[in-house]
Amino acid sequence: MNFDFPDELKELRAEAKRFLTAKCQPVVARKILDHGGSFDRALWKEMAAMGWLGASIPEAHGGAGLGHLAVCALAEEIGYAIAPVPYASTVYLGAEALMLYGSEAHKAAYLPKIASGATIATLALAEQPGPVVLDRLKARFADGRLTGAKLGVVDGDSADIAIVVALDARRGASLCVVDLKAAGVKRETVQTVDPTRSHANISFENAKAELLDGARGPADVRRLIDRGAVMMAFEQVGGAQAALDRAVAYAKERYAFGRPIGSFQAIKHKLADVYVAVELARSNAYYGAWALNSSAAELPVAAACARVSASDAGWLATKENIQTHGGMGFTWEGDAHLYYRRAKHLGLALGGSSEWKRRLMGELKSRNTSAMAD
Amino acid sequence: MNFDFPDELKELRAEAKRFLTAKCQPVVARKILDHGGSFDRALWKEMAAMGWLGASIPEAHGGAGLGHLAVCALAEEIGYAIAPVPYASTVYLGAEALMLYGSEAHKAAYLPKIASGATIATLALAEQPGPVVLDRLKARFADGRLTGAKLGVVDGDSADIAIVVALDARRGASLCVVDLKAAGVKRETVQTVDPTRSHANISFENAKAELLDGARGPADVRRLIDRGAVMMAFEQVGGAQAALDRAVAYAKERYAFGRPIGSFQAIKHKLADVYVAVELARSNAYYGAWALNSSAAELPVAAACARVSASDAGWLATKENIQTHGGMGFTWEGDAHLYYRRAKHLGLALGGSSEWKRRLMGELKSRNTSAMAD
Amino acid sequence: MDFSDSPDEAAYRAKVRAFLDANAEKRKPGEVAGYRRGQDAPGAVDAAKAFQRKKYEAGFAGIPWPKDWGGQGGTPIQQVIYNQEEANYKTHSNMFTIGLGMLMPTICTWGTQAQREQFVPQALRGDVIWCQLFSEPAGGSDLAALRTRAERDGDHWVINGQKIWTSGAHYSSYGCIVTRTDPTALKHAGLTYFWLDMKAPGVEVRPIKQASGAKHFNEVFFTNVRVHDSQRLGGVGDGWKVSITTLMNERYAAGETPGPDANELIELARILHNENGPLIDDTAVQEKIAEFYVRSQGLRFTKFRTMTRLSRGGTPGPESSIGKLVSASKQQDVAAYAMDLMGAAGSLTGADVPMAGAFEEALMWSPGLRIAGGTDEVLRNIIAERVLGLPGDVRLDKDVPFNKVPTGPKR
Amino acid sequence: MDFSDSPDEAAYRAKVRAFLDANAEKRKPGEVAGYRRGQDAPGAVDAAKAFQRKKYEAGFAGIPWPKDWGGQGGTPIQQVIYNQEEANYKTHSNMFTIGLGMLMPTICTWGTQAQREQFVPQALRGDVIWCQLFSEPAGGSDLAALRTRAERDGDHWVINGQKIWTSGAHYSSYGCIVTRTDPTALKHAGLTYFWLDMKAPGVEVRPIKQASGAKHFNEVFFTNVRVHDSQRLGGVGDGWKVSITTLMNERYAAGETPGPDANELIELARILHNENGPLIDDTAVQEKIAEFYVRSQGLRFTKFRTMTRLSRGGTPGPESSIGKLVSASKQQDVAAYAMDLMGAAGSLTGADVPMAGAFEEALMWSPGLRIAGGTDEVLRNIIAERVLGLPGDVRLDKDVPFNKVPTGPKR
Repeated sequence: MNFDFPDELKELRAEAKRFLTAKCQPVVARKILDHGGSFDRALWKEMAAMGWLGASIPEAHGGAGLGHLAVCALAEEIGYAIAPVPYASTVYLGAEALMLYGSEAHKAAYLPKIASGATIATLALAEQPGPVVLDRLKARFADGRLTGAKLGVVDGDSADIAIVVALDARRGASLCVVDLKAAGVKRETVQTVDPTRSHANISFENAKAELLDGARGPADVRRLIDRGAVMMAFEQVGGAQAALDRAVAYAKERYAFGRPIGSFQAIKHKLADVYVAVELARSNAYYGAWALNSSAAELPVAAACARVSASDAGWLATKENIQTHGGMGFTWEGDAHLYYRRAKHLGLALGGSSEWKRRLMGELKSRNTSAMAD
Repeated sequence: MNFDFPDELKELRAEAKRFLTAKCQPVVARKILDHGGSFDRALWKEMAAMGWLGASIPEAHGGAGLGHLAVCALAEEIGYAIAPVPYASTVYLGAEALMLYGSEAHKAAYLPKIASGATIATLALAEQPGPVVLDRLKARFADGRLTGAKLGVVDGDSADIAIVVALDARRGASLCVVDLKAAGVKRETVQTVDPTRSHANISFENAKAELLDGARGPADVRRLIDRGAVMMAFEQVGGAQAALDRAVAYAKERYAFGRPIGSFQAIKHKLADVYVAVELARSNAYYGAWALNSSAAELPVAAACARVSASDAGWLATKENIQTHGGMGFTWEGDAHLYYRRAKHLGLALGGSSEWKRRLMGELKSRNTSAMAD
Repeated sequence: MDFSDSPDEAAYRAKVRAFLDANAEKRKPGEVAGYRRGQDAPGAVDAAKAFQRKKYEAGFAGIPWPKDWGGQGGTPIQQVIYNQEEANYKTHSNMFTIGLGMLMPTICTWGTQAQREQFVPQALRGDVIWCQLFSEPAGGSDLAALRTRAERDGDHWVINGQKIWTSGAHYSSYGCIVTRTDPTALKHAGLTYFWLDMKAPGVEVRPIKQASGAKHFNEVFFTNVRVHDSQRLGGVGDGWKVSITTLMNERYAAGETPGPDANELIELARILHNENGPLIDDTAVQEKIAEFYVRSQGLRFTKFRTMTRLSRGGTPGPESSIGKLVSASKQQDVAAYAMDLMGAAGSLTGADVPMAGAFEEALMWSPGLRIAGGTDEVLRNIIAERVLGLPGDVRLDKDVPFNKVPTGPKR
Repeated sequence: MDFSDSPDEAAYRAKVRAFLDANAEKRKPGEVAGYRRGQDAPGAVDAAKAFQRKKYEAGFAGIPWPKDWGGQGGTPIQQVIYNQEEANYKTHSNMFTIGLGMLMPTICTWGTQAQREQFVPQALRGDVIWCQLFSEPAGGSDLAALRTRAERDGDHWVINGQKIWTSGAHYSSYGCIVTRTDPTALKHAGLTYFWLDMKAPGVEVRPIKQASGAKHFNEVFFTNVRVHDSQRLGGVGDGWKVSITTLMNERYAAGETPGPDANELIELARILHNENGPLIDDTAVQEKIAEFYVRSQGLRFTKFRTMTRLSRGGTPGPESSIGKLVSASKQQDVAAYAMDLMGAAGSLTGADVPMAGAFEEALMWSPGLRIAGGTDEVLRNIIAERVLGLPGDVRLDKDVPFNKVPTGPKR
């Protein structure tokens, strides 16, 4: 039994924490909130320089070749720091899609630039509010051209390329890569509950696009989403942990009725429940990381558990952090709402909990009894 | 606005409380638990003598003619006292079915005996575990004969007559009345989580039965169940209130760490939440009572809200009453489990909360928007 | 048991509707009322004042107050009927809630005849708006821990300190303030209550931007603000007692905050689809909405029970805390669930998203509902202690002079 | 990061399986393990003792204990592997949990060499069973509030009082007891710890019938029970410190209680039908089961993380409270939900109902899980204070002599 990160990745995580504690206090996210600007370019450059953007990209393609567990370790700290950077879009989804399904030419063209920070990538999936039904998407890919419209694409305004989920006549739901500066692509920045992460609606009108040939239908699209969800779960857990830590710190120093508010069971039991939720989420994320890293058949189940657990923990931790802070938690100047906004954004970005619970049960109900009795 | 019981029914309820406080402490239910005997016959006789069994039965049929609101008022107190008597089966369901759908002859034959306590009635509905699907019942009524088997009929071992839900070739789900001492009827006492209320499996083999002619299909059967559910909701609310009252009393007198345990927020906030659940359930029950009493078209919605709310409150209040009592709450000698058992029994007797929530939404989704904007 | 108005109540309601139809804009069907929606729009304060004047002239201001307070001598149930009806129109009467609902009753109870005559009529007419200066940064749920000092200087008092969460301070003419006049006395004993002119020298109002981005509240700073001793309400050291009068009246004043609920979820679930059709046909969605619906109905009928008590001359007790406690969290949960159903596109905000963005707005205001006017935790304490009679918590701040109560590293 | 055993661990696991296959009955697939199921059957105690002897002889007793305690000098992870495997068999090793898991470590820590040699080997061999006499009617969560007196009489102590919730007292040969030797000392200071013979004159064991109907616990009454001063463990007045040794070891000993879970709900939902088919295809049911499943998986992998720490030589900390806190309520909720799905027939009990009545059984034992071995409330306190470092509650019982601590009307 060795259900933990290897020591070198623990060291990487500790380094990341040191770096982000120094360079990415909540004031960095607040800058985007108050002044716009899509993301923090200085931070992004430093992340590139440290090899974070290419953590999962093989050295042959300009990456650091640290593997997916390294991305998970970094994601947790990025989540803790609510860093306003397109890391999830670029690394968990963009680079991942190219590595999984891109041709050698695609890999050679894009991965080094992603690793160096020159290219920001994202995934464009949803077309309307509601659960995404892959085989009913309206975006169409044919003959190297893409037509369709995508809603609320994360980092859509700053990304250079998008991996777009579109229907191909032969394969059904497929992935294609599109240069977002190409003709026929229009984007419009849109507002969301988390203004520290930019979003855009993007329309494609006969835009040039290339199929990621390795993805042969909806199951492969799902696999990409599952893998991305595991990495994102670590970011969510990190954010939940940060909210918990801030609530605990405040509860220790804020006094009411002559005692720290953290000595009242109403507060301490609430925070104990948050701690439990965060730990369960972290454990589920670890399982996801194992499935991701070992390409295990359990990935769909592991990803769904990780995502549902992380989304729930993120929501609980960030809303009760506001509540613990009382009035101050509800001011613009206080940071509590930054965590709340981010948690909700991440909890929706790859689909809501209700979608994922259904998917989980779809997997489980097809298992036979004996396989489950573990 | 007069959303309350009329004064004379408040007086009736106060009288009922006085009577049951004197005559029906939990020790009465415990007698059945420890020694069996189906129900407390002495108590039942006194209830008959006070006119409770015929509260909703018109005077013309030997009842007290007090109406359904009176039954609701009494039900709350019977629930509070966890009285081990077949009141729900006989009054909310048996008498109700006969009054709603029976012929004059049926009414004349059964209602006076029900009112006097001579006849115990019940409803036989479920045939297997799971939600009851009326048009898939296997019990068949034809030519004055009934064949089928019913599972876990409440008071099935002590009842004299049963209103049996069975399929009739022409009407579909229908109601027929059966003398349980008749040939072809077999009953077997079965155990449930609430041994203070007796249950039986009953099989009918070509047993003599009479159709309640007024019930012309599943909608009418549903109407009976809805009406019964409202009255039962009051019994559930009464039980929940009793559990809350006991938890509060214990929390005031039990000391730990030099203080009453009720001074700890872990306990006081838990009990505040129970109070809120009980009050919401009571309010929903009131709405149900209004719909029941005025035969309003809102009955299905009102009954579902009342039942879901009361089942949830009963479960919450009784399980947290055990928790508040700590170790003592978990002994056979302590009374806390009696409330817990009863609450679960009542919460299942007319179907679980999940069934009722679906039914509620079935009603709501067919409403149009404007009707809902109240 | 019935819902219908009595003949008198029905007649009153008809009168109210006629007045509102003539003087206010009705909300369209399906349009969701939001928390103070539109209150920040230019001209909203003037419009609110003008409407209050019309209410006054039509006899709908101070409905249940005695006539010698300048009220209508009506019944509490008439006030409830009026409020129910006005809730269907786009008005901003909540700007007057604190003044009329909480402060004028305090002035009528503790002030002089002259003060009553000076302030009440102009408040009823909508000429002036009042604000309540109670909360402080170091206070929060522990209201009596306030530190704003008032020091005697001849016939005057000199006020220094800071208040926070003052609703409407930026458009208020007057305010009522509780101050600490003796820090060496016990916490609740060293307080004194005044009214003051918000335009007096030394009063500085700074808006607080809420997490939602709106600015309904303020910080108010006091630097050597002089108030005459005649502005004192109640005796020196009686400030807590006077505040209680104000806060008791909060229960009458506090309404439920409007916002999206189960019905709006049903509408949303009709619009959204999964592979099997509209989400309203999905049983998982149905079950969740049913749970919200049952809770909302429970609240609705609990309010009817309270109204019935009012209509019989009773008063609303601490059990009215149920409404705020349940509905605040419910709004937050409804908002979160709606966004969950909208999935990846659910975080979008603005008028173009389903239900004109009402759910996303509610996500951001609802955390405040759980805090303002008594946190969830304070409300549970109130229910446990005042309704269930459970014992209070151990108090470390009761038997020592205020300036000896532990305050921790953060003040 | 992987789940697999290291080669050493795999070899050990194989050895364990071979032993268990040869000496115990494996649970059938789909058969639900229940809380102490079958422990009351005739002959169960003798069978448990015989099996413990086999474990001892095969080298599976006291696995991680040092050899000079009579243990195997193995690793904590070996113990975990053994426990994991044994959980798939029908054994009653939990009868030895208290003696071997908690009391022998206490004796080894605080007792003499002679005591260690006298008791430990016979306990490991399964010759005797031990019980722990801590809880009292007036104690509950406030363990140190115990009142059972021990008064000195020459070389002896005379014990009078009552203990409660003593697991297995009826089949135990010996027990460890904490007593109050000085009621005028501070609450935690006036306690002294002894071992005693459960057959000594004046010891009376009365079974407690639990709400579920089972009788796993006892009240134990002490009437002038004489113990020799040599039976004392630790100094006079050191009883609390010694008890802490016992309780710290509870964390190692406490496992999760087996019972029906998400997988059993899935099986149930395959059997039950509504008008559209099996409930497993109903999305409302799916969503609910998914929530339980996610929670169970979270617990499972949290345990794996703890095991990993153990396997690297760490110790389980107070964070292991998560397991019991979450799983106790989960069992209660799973049971209630399963019965809800079964509907009107859901209250039936016994072997004929779906899943052989496991859900209905769990409904009745699960409330006890939330109480025994630390209530939900105590566990949340432990997490808040010892893991999160939040401050303790205000204590009224710390600085006064025990006999002056308020006890209320009920003792």
